[in-house]
Amino acid sequence: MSDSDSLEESLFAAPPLAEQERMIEAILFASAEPVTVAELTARLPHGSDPAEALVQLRRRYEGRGVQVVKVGDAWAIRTAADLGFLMQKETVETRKLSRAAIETLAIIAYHQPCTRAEIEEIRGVAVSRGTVDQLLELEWIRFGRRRMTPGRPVTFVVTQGFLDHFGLESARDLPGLKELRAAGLLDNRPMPGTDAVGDDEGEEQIGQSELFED
Amino acid sequence: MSDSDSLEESLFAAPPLAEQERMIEAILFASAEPVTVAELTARLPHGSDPAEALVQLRRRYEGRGVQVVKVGDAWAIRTAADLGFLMQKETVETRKLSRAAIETLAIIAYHQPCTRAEIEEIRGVAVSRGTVDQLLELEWIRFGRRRMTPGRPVTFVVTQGFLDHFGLESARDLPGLKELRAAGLLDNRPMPGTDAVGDDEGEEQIGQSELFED
Amino acid sequence: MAEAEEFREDVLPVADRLAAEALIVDVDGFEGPLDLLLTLSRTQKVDLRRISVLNLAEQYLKFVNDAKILRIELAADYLVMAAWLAFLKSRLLLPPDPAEDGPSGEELAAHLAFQLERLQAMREVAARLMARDQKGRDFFVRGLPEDVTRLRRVSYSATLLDLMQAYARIRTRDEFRPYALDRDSVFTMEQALERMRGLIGFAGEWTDLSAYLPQGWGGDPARRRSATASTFAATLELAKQGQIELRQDDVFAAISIRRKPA
Repeated sequence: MSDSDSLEESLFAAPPLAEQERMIEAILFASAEPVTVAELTARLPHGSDPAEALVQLRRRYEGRGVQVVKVGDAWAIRTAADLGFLMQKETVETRKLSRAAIETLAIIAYHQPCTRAEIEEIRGVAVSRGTVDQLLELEWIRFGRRRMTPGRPVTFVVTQGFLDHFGLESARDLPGLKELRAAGLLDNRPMPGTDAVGDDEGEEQIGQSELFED
Repeated sequence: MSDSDSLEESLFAAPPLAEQERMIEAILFASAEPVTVAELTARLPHGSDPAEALVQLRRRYEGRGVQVVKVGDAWAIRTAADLGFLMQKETVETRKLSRAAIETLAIIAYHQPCTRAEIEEIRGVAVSRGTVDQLLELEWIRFGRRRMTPGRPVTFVVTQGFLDHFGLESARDLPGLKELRAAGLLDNRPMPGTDAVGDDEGEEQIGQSELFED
Repeated sequence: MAEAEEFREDVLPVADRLAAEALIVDVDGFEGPLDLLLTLSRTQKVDLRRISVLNLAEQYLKFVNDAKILRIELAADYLVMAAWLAFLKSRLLLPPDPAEDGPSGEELAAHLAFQLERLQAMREVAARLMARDQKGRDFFVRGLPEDVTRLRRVSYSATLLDLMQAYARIRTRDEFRPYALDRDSVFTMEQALERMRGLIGFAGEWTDLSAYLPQGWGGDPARRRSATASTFAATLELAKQGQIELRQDDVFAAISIRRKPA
């Protein structure tokens, strides 16, 4: 190796191996896919030796809760095989609540305690049993006291689980109409006399989707 | 302790601390979101002590490419900030926040719980529609308890997501918080000649102590 | 004291005067009167705690005056602040009237200085906050969160924003239409079902569904839609129970029903 070569090398000195190991650790952790040695070489500072650093990193994770593993010709960090049972809880399938359900929930939250007839009056369409059942099952609403009116209808109230999910301290902390408007949430209000038909159609669709939801 | 006692204990013995540490390591690695101590306790074998194991785990990752960090009452693994330059591939383009949104966020963080009127009083200008909305959407702020003053205005507080995003262990670790408090700049000082509402002062104190509780 | 400051203003260096003029052009860039005051206060080049509020009030009033001369429309809150500062200035200059109640000029000035200092402080900490290492920019989360699929649990998600938007949607709908009217043009599925149960006994032949709409619900489009929807839903329910048969010859064609032959 000539003098000029070694001079150049010192100018672009690669980081110490321990530092390369840190870098690879961070890259493998943050990458959504396994990373090849070629990719590591491209991302690490010039002159680094990912293959060598990988050997060390892999050794460092031996016996730990996660392992540095080779997937095809690429590398990734994975849970140690014997701890797979801990990951069972990680699989939760989330689905968006239907429009009928979220509207029903909103009415109960704002008007609790609230009977089914009152919900229907406010929404202007019938509330299907499935919608209420779903909210009960989610433990976001529960039965409140019966109303002392003819028929003694049951009422619904929201639960602590509801407050936890929506990050509220109490249902009274929900913003009122004025505040909703200030926050820009009441923007698209139809003006009196305009597009009453469009509005109606929307409502009918809600009704239908609700009827066919279950 | 009798023999039968120790026998019973060994039947339900929690795994050794080192093993608990491995399990926590696996769980934290597997999750993109911070995991609360309560959740860890629920997922680890009965009798485990995540708090103790977390201390050890955190120490183990000191100076490494990834770090064990505390976010409110939860824990997460994040890449070391000094390695950010390696991660262009992972960088997410975040919507640029307006100056108004940044200031509003800071005011809420340092004055929480904080009403819209207080934000406007501090900035000397109305909070525009959508500013609060944007911060809610980012899940950096949420609704707190209503203020027990006339009109019962809603308050805003910062979230765990906020702490996570800015790498803060708690709202107490906000930069410059102590200095601001010492300088009296977080006091709710009413305009001379206007009647301070007694209730409000009480609330304010709750607010500030809340900032300093665990 | 005040005179000395006025004098000083007269001998402002050219650069400062240019800066003051630039402010005028830039009036849209300010976020309210307090922001403008904070910017003006910088020309005093002293610690905010030692600022001359009187001098500042005069700078502000001059700014508003210049804007008037240049026919720049100022928002109302700028003018409110100007009126208040003019009042403050008079309080600071005139000897206190012992007969008058209320805070002294000094107290008001001190409060204004406090507000400026607080705004300045919030700006500084906001900048420090944004300069922190941020998630997704300086530090990163696990790129490949693991899910070992063994247990599957369906969780329904809804955010607070969804909830509030839903409520806003409903309430906006209601605002211009009293409930009583709504009730009048809604024919519920229960009503339709009850009605259909009484009628299907006579439905031996294929009959167009529209023939089953209740009286008085065929005219108004809103009422007709509601009655059609609920009557159709009721027939589906009856078909499910095996009491009737439904037929539709083509997409979007009329729907006919008849009693299920025994």
